[in-house]
Amino acid sequence: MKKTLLATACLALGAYSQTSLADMSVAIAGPMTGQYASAGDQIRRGAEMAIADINARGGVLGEKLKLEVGDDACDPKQAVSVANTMVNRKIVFMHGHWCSSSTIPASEVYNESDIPMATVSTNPQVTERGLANIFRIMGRDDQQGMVAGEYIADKFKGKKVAVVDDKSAYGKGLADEIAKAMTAKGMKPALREAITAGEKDYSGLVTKLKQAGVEVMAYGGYHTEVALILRQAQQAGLQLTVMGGDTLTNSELVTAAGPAADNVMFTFSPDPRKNPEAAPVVEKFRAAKVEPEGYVLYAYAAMQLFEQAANSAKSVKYKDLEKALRGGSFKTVIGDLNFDAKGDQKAPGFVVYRWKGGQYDYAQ
Amino acid sequence: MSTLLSVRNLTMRFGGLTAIDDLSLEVPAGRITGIIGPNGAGKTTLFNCLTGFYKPTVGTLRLAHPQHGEMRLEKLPSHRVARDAQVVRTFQNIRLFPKMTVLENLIVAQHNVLQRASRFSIAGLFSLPGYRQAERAAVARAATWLERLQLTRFADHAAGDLPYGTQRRIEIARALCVDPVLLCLDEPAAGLNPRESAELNELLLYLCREQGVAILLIEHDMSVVMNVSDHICVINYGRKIAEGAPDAVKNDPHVIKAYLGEDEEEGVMEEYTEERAS
Amino acid sequence: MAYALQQLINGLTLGAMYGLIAIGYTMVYGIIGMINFAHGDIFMVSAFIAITAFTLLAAADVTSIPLALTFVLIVAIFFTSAYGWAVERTAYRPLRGSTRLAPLISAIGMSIFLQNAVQLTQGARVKPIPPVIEGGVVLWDAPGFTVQIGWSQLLIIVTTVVLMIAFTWMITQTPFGRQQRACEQDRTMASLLGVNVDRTISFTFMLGAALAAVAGVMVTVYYGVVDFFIGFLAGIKAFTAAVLGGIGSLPGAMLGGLLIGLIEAFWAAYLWAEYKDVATFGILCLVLMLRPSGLLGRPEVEKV
Amino acid sequence: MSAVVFAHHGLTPAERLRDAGWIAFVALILGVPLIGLTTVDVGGRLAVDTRFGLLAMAVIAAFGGRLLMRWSLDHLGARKLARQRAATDSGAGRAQQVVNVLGWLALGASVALPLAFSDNRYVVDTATTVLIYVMLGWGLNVVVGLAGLLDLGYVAFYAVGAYSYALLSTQYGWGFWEALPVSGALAAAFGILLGYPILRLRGDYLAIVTLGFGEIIRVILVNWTEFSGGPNGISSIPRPSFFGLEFTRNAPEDGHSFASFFGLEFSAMHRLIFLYYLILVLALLTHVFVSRLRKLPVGRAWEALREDEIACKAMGMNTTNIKLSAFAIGAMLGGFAGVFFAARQGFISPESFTFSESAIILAIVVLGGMGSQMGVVLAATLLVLIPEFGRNFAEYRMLLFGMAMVLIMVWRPGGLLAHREPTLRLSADGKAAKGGA
Repeated sequence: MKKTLLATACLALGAYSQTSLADMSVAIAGPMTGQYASAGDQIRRGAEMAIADINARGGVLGEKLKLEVGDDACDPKQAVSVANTMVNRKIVFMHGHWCSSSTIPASEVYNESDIPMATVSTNPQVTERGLANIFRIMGRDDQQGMVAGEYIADKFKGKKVAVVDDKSAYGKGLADEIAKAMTAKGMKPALREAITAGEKDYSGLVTKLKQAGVEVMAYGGYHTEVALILRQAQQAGLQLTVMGGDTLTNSELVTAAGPAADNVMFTFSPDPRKNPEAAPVVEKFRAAKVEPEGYVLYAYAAMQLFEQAANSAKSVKYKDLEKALRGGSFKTVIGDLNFDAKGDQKAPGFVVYRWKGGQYDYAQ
Repeated sequence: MSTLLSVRNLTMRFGGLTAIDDLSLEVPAGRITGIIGPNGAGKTTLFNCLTGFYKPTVGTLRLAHPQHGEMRLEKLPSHRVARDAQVVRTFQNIRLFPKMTVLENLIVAQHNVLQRASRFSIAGLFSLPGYRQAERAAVARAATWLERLQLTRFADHAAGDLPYGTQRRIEIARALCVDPVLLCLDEPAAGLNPRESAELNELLLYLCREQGVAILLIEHDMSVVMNVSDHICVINYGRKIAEGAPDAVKNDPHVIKAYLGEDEEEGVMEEYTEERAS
Repeated sequence: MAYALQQLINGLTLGAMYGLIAIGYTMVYGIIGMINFAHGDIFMVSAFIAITAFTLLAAADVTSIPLALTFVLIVAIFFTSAYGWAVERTAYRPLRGSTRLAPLISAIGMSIFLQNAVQLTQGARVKPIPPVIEGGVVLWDAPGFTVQIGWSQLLIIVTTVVLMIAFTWMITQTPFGRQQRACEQDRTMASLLGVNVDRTISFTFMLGAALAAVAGVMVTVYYGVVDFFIGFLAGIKAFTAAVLGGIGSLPGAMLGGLLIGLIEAFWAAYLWAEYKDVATFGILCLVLMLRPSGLLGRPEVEKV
Repeated sequence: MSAVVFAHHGLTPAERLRDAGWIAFVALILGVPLIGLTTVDVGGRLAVDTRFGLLAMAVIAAFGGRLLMRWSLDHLGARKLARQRAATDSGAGRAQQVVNVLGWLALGASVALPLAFSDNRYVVDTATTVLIYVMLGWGLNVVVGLAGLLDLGYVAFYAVGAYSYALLSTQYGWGFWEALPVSGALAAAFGILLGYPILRLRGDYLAIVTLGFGEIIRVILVNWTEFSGGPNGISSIPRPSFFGLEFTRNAPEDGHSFASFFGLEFSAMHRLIFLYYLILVLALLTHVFVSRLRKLPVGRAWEALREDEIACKAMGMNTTNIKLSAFAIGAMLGGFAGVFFAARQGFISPESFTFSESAIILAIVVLGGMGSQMGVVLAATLLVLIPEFGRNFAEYRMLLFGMAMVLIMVWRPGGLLAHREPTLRLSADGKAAKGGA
């Protein structure tokens, strides 16, 4: 029984992975299940819309695009497995992964297999390893940490600021950078703390902040915990302003934190929704009952990036595509994209936002 | 007739309960000593003290080991009692390794010898001649006992699947494979039919007379105890109430009273049933 | 001092929550001797039910808090018990009498299943509701720091203590409790004496699930935010609490929960917050080394 | 299970319908809160949405499914009964023969696999993952399956192996083969470290402490940034080379790469296939090692310990040493698997060493049939392939995985291959085997 099982397994795997595809395949990968599934959801919605639009325009180089979706659940091991699946499906372009810890090992597979990728992972290590196939359409943690840290040092002079992170690669990296930037501007964090993501009770942290007289909390991590901390701070009678990173764009924060969300500030690339060129796309998403927040428009932009690069190179061969991506300048819904030698955006520009009444806008 | 084991002033208390109360007792070498007494008299507790499972509250257990000289059993952990002092026991509620075969059960009993021969498993891993020889010897020894106890045809059966009486015999065979100086049998005849009991008698006499193994025997089946014991010790409430040759003990008024005269200690009875159930 | 008092209150609340889930663990463990790894996820399901119920009430303009709480509790307990029953029936009952590990693996599978079922049917997004009970009492207005206890914190602690007393009473004094203990000690004997073992076990699972439901409602009231992942950590912590207190003992589960809550709160307050899980498990190991059956567990006498 | 099946043998159609109706009713109750009702985010507040159509479909599906299941169970049950009657007690020996033959066939298949799929990254890589789990399963099998010590923190040793290779290679430039034994020894040391304080604990108490140990190791890895890179993990871990030949696109100036040495065109598959064979060899060595150990005194002592600890003591066995040796050997094998994992991934971070990983490895051992080496292979293959196949079902895949775990366990509570082969037989040793099996 085992042999047959093994044999069928191999055959099925082989057959399944060698399906000849009439269309040209592009892929997205991210956490479609697991704790961070809502981010994966945003990516999928953005990419699906983009593919539909591109195909409505007649596809790329005369071929229709087909979207492959890979679920890594933010687990590095699964990420490699997804990468291998995608290689087998002969994808020509990858948008992903989302977690830096998934992007790093998976990118090596894509690199070996000559597949260019556009990622929103913000960990500096993503582009620091000298892989030629990676293009980052988002800023880096060190850049956004610097913006946030300097903003804090400028605007909250004299107030006590705590720097907190959630022990994730992303959160810790960001928090470290914020602390560094603050210290460079002569403002020492009053507290440096870490919490465990996934817990519900942060009253201990809140009490600690209250005791230390902290008014501003710089936070590296995801929105779920920020919402809980804010709620619990309010219950404890602590007025807290939070400064965080790009993950706080998630509107779940507002629903979860309630009115306290108005005290949340974060850094993010200039809002693509404010980009006049993005207006039609934004409208389209809203018509489809999808708020184009967070990573939705990034996924859309990644697909535009591929479309334009392929069209300008008149080829989807790796060498041509890579050259086109590195050399060109692309107009996307998130603004103009062009890349430096490492594959980072040349002008990532981070802006500080503030939530207000369920919408975010540039902070004063 | 030299003394093999001498128990002096043994007392074992569990919280408020005194299971054994100042018990002294001599076990001669090469003889069968029977221990009888009503349920809950402290017989099994005595075994547990002897074999290191319980640490006695007070008292000494001196073993005059034929090779190693005097050993103090109460100071040894249970595995050393079996390994170094070679005092080996069986259990009232049979404790075999049920999923292993009968042969494996008997080989496991020779663990220490084989483990030494396998030299931290290295000689064993590479199947070096020294180890192979030790293994062959162990199997041969097991085969001998299997043959003697008429178990050969069950050798490759899982021990737990066999009938009760057979399991009793396997447990004795397994204990014999440890090469005991003193063999402590806890109700070996319980659950045996008359024919099996008779066979057991024969076996015990063989072990004692031919092999020179001293036997300490807890038994309720009087046909066994009275027929094979050289010497009987009667305990009740953890105390020795009589001692002597089988015939003398049989007629001792204290013993008769202990067995027939008092039936008000329900608490003791309960403890016994619990023990059986576990 | 004021700071310590506030942390004490935090720790007690958290501990009460762990204790509440741990009681469910301990009851199930007591009767069939298995670690019900899906218990944390039952708790998660109940939190989702509570969210839906609260939202329904808000839509129906119910403003009376006691009324709303009672309604939500009843609804959550009803449906969650059904889940408890179904889980036992499908994943554990067929495995009764097999090795100790088979139900454990089945439970882990069940836990994965429930988590993903909720994610699929209710979505991966976090579910928030507006604060149900707001405000609290100021206990001490020390200079520079006010110590206060929220009404919801108070509610949690009181509920937990009341439930623990009620359940202890039920187990020790009622006919059901006697049947339950009979099954716990010797299932064959109990069935020979006319105890319907299957029904008793099912009922125990439903009770455990009902406790998890109460915990789920409390979490929803206190934190206001629920997602499909909350069962995992809560389950592990509650399991730890149950073992620390001596698995099988209801007051032990409570004590274990409170201890873990307090250890976490004070360790994070005065030492390194990031190592608080190390502290929790470290103390668990220490306790078990000294008392291998937990704090209030009956010491296992080595029956020979 | 079978008793349940037979008890319902003579169900009348009406009874069947009533039974299915009952199931449908349960499905309705369970379905109302999760399927029938859901909350959706409407402009920053939740609102309840109803999906009663979906609920009705689920209830109907439950009703139909139950009818179908009963029907097929009755048929299967009847056939099973017939087969049981036909089977005699010679079945056990034959089963073992079949397993042996299948084992050899599986070996043949796994040796041939990369040749058949030499350009298929996915198959080779997935097969490599299967083998890693096989190896982990064999390691844990020593602790849980043979010695009967429930270990829920096995991933800790996997992590120790992975991190020690990662650190030795990135910090001190050690090669794979030098680091392998050192990392294994380190993991074994950790095994003893864990085993020592908890010797007295039994059953579930042991389980929670091992679980805690696994968490402690993970939390330390996350927080001790200077040592382990914290949440960022360790990247750019060197890959093992083929006798000094690297699998790089361009040959180094003073030598050869694998491709240039053999005059092949560079292909990323070379390394993948090499890694596959490497883990295959490691796994086979593990298999030989564990199977031999099982037939040695120490292996039999482990099994005896699992069966009855008190009897072990009464036989003069030092249970402390036996337990520690099981922990140490199990941990060492986990450490080896970890070293290979780090070398294959090139990147490790604490996320790879969570409790769910321990749970999966334990599930492999139990699903396979405690103590059965071939069972581990079968279970590891299943547990890796089910989610992989599930990739087609996207968000349903973990749901199916959980369901499969429950169903397999209920179907075969003793594991897929529950048969235990004796470590030695009387007849095999040339002794008189009168009667025999």
